[in-house]
Amino acid sequence: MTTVRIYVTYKPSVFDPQGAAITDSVNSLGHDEVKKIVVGKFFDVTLDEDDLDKVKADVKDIAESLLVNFNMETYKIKVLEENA
Amino acid sequence: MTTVRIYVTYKPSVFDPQGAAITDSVNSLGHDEVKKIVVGKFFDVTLDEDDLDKVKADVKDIAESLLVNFNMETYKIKVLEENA
Amino acid sequence: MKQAMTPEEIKEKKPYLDWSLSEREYDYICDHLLHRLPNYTEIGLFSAMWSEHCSYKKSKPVLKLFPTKGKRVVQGPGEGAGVVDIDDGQAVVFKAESHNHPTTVEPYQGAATGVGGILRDVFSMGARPVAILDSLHFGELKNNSTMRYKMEETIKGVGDYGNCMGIPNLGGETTFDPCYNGNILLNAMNVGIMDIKDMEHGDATGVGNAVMYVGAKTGRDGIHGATFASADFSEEHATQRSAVQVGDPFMEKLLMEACLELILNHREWLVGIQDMGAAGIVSSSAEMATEGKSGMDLNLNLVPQREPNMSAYEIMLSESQERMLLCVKKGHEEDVKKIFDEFNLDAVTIGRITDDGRYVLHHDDQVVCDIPVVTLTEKVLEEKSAEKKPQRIIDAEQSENWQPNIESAGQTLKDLLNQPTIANDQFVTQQYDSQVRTDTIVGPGSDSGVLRVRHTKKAIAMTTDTNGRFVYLDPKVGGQRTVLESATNIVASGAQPLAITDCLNYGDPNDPEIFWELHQSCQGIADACEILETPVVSGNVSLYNENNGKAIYPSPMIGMVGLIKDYDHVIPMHMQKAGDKIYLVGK
Amino acid sequence: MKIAVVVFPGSNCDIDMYEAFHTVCKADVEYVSYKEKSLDGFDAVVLPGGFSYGDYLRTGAIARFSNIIPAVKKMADEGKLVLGVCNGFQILTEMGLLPGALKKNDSLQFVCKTVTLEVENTHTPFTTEYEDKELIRIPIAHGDGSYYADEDVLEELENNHQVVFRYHGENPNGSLHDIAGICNKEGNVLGMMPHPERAVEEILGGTDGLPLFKSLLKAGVQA
Ligand SMILES: Nc1ncnc2c1ncn2[C@@H]1O[C@H](COP(=O)(O)OP(=O)(O)O)[C@@H](O)[C@H]1O
Repeated sequence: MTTVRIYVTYKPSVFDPQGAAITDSVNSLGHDEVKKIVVGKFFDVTLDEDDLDKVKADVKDIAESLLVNFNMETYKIKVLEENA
Repeated sequence: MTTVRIYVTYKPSVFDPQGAAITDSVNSLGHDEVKKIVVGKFFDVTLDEDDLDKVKADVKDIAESLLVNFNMETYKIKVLEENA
Repeated sequence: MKQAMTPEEIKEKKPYLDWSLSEREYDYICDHLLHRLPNYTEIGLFSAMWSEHCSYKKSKPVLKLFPTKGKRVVQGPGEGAGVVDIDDGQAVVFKAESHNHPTTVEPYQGAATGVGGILRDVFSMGARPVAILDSLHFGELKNNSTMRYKMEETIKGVGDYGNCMGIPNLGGETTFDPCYNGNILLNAMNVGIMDIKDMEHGDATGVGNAVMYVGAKTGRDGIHGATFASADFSEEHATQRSAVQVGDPFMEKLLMEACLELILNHREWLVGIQDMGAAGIVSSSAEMATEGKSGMDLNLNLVPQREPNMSAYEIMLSESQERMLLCVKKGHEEDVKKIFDEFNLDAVTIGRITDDGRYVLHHDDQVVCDIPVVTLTEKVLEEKSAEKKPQRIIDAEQSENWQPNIESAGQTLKDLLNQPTIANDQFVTQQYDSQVRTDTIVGPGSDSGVLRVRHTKKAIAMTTDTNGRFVYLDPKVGGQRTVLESATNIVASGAQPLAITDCLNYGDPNDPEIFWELHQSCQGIADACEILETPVVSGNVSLYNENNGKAIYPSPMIGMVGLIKDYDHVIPMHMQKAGDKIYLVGK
Repeated sequence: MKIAVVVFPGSNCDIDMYEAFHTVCKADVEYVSYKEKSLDGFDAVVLPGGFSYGDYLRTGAIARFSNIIPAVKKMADEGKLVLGVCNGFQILTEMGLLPGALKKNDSLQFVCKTVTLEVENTHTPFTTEYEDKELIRIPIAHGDGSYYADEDVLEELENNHQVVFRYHGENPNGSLHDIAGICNKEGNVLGMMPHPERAVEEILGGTDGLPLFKSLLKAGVQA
């Protein structure tokens, strides 16, 4: 079993209303030191496969065909040693 | 400037319909090797502060007062060396 | 896994007290009903089924005041929802339900699952849900960011669930008062339409017929939600609470379509159907067996489970959402399963109907429960409640009528319009899809919502009304007035009032003053219903709405439905054109 | 002319679309399940609104792996008419028949109300019955209707007159260029967030959606 974490965020050019709203409310709570908050999703995918090359190929396929919409999003992959 | 990533997930006992639906559709795409997909959110918080202790205290406060719903969610914090 | 307590240990350590079963009730169960000590699973089932939420043991005498019969009533209280004839073989089906405690604790999911639950009550009758209404009562918003957050999440929860299901929201109300600071009220009402010939019942009969479980898998959600709803809600309880119930409207949409497919096109396979609401499997199965005067034998290992190692107690009391229980004619289990397969839903035979009136549960090759089913449902120890007229009302009766001193009527009007309760509630209603299904003639924001009955000239009007402050000041008149307010809302849209549903939201009924308020206000409701010929066809009771010992105002909510024979007669609320005359009628 | 209304798990404006064609326009229309593999015999296909697969993950993201999708693509390629409304528009972008994507509304809230649109292109088979620059009132009801595309894509859309409907006066969701509906280069695939099927009867508040249905049916007769 291997678990891979896929991080998905908006591309930098895309306005993220949620990040903006949260930054506003954090500032209004008095945390002026906060300059920016970026919001993203992650998917921890657990596969019944130990060959890392195969895992990476599988995960890339899953991410690119389903989990990520390249019109507005980008992604990164990380193999989790243990659940972070 | 320091950037801290806050990971938020459902507590394990809480039903996650989204994770279940995504796992189903990944399986039906032919990826039978995928056993489980857990969905989470993350927040990359950038603060104008370099003292790590202060950063951690700030971020803890922000997470607990705003970003995390303790009825259903738990969170972890990680200081990002560089944007992961 | 932790070993469950033995019957002797239960007797000694009294864990049932934490589940809101009293010592008197426990002794009655041992000495008069079972003639032995109940085991851990059994006592868990009793505490859930004997909670106010499931048994109405406190409120039953009050509910008896309501008129429930009428020319048009096809089905009054006692089933999933009330059914009222609207001519041409059609009926309108409706019920309201409260989800106050879950919404107070976890507003988004509490509100969402409140809407989900009331929908199942209606489609399990064989009706297609066509409208949602929501009656929301929050604490004060001023300088209270937590309340603002709770309000936003509650509204989102109502909206997301209904929007995803594709059922328009036609109205409701939103009020703010400090009495709800520690205890939000969420009452959701659902209205459905059906052909009377398709009506289903929640009963289980016929030896050997199958008990089938359909829908979502069972997890450890909301265990003891029913007893939780029946206990005073204080800080202390907040930490004891078990996992939150999470709504899955997509699953419910599939479940609704599958159940309607079964009921409308294959009713000959089906004996009875009931949703799993409060106290999950135990309440639905025990109620169905009781209705059918049958017994039931279930194997809990067959229940679809989301988590490993669940105990019998947890499986039976789980309040996981989007599940239904069916009684299916022997030999048609596979046919039914095929329908649910089409929608990717579980449908599993978990037991059979017997004729000995016993409720028998197997788990891991052991019999974990074997009791007469009526001990759970009909033998509940009734409790007489003490009543006392509150001093504030006695005082008020003796004092002179108060005369407001208005210096500037204009300013008073402005101040009134500034109240969040009176202010425009577009902020709320725009978050709800009010037009999907394209039958909405009048959406939210008017006296009542009006919906066309497709392919006819008929329309139905609907409204919810609550007036906690008025009922607090004079429970009886307040109760009457609430029904009248509903009726005037219905009439103002051009409809004939038909019948009502209600949610009775009160504090702790063990307080004699609160019980008096409950009794008086229900008398008022009953009187008004009698005169207006709008019987009560369904409803729900929510007691123990308290926070740290402080009760909400007595807040009965009335949901009324009316009939318009020709929708060209619908009257809109807004002014039509300049120069029209304005009349004030009444006295 | 025969029209298919595709029903996905979670579709909920399928009935409204069917009734608009069937009861109001007296057209030949049928429901088709997402499980079907063929749309042979149909001249137009409509992907209705709703929450296909609960809109879990992203709106329309899972629906595009349904059996029916290759058949929808085939119809688009053959020049037949493809209309996606609301969730249908989201599916059309996810499957790549239309460029760009639909994000969460800037308000982060679901919004249901009637808005004003300007008809920008009356040369598509869906809009011939409108006047050029006509202002129409059509209901919207969505949580994820904010149209996004990269700068170059937007420029191309504008240059090719692929923006068919634009929000007028008020932009309810943060869509770039106030985009409410776009078509493909050929003009036979239209995606829009507003619901024309909710504006076809006076009793429900207006009929500004009717010309869209009439245009579509007329195009079918001429084809
Ligand atoms: N306040 C009330 N007024 C009228 N009928 C009521 C009231 N409370 C409960 N009932 C009726 O009692 C029956 C049982 O209610 P309940 O146990 O709440 O059903 P469910 O478990 O489906 O919510 C229902 O038919 C309901 O309509």
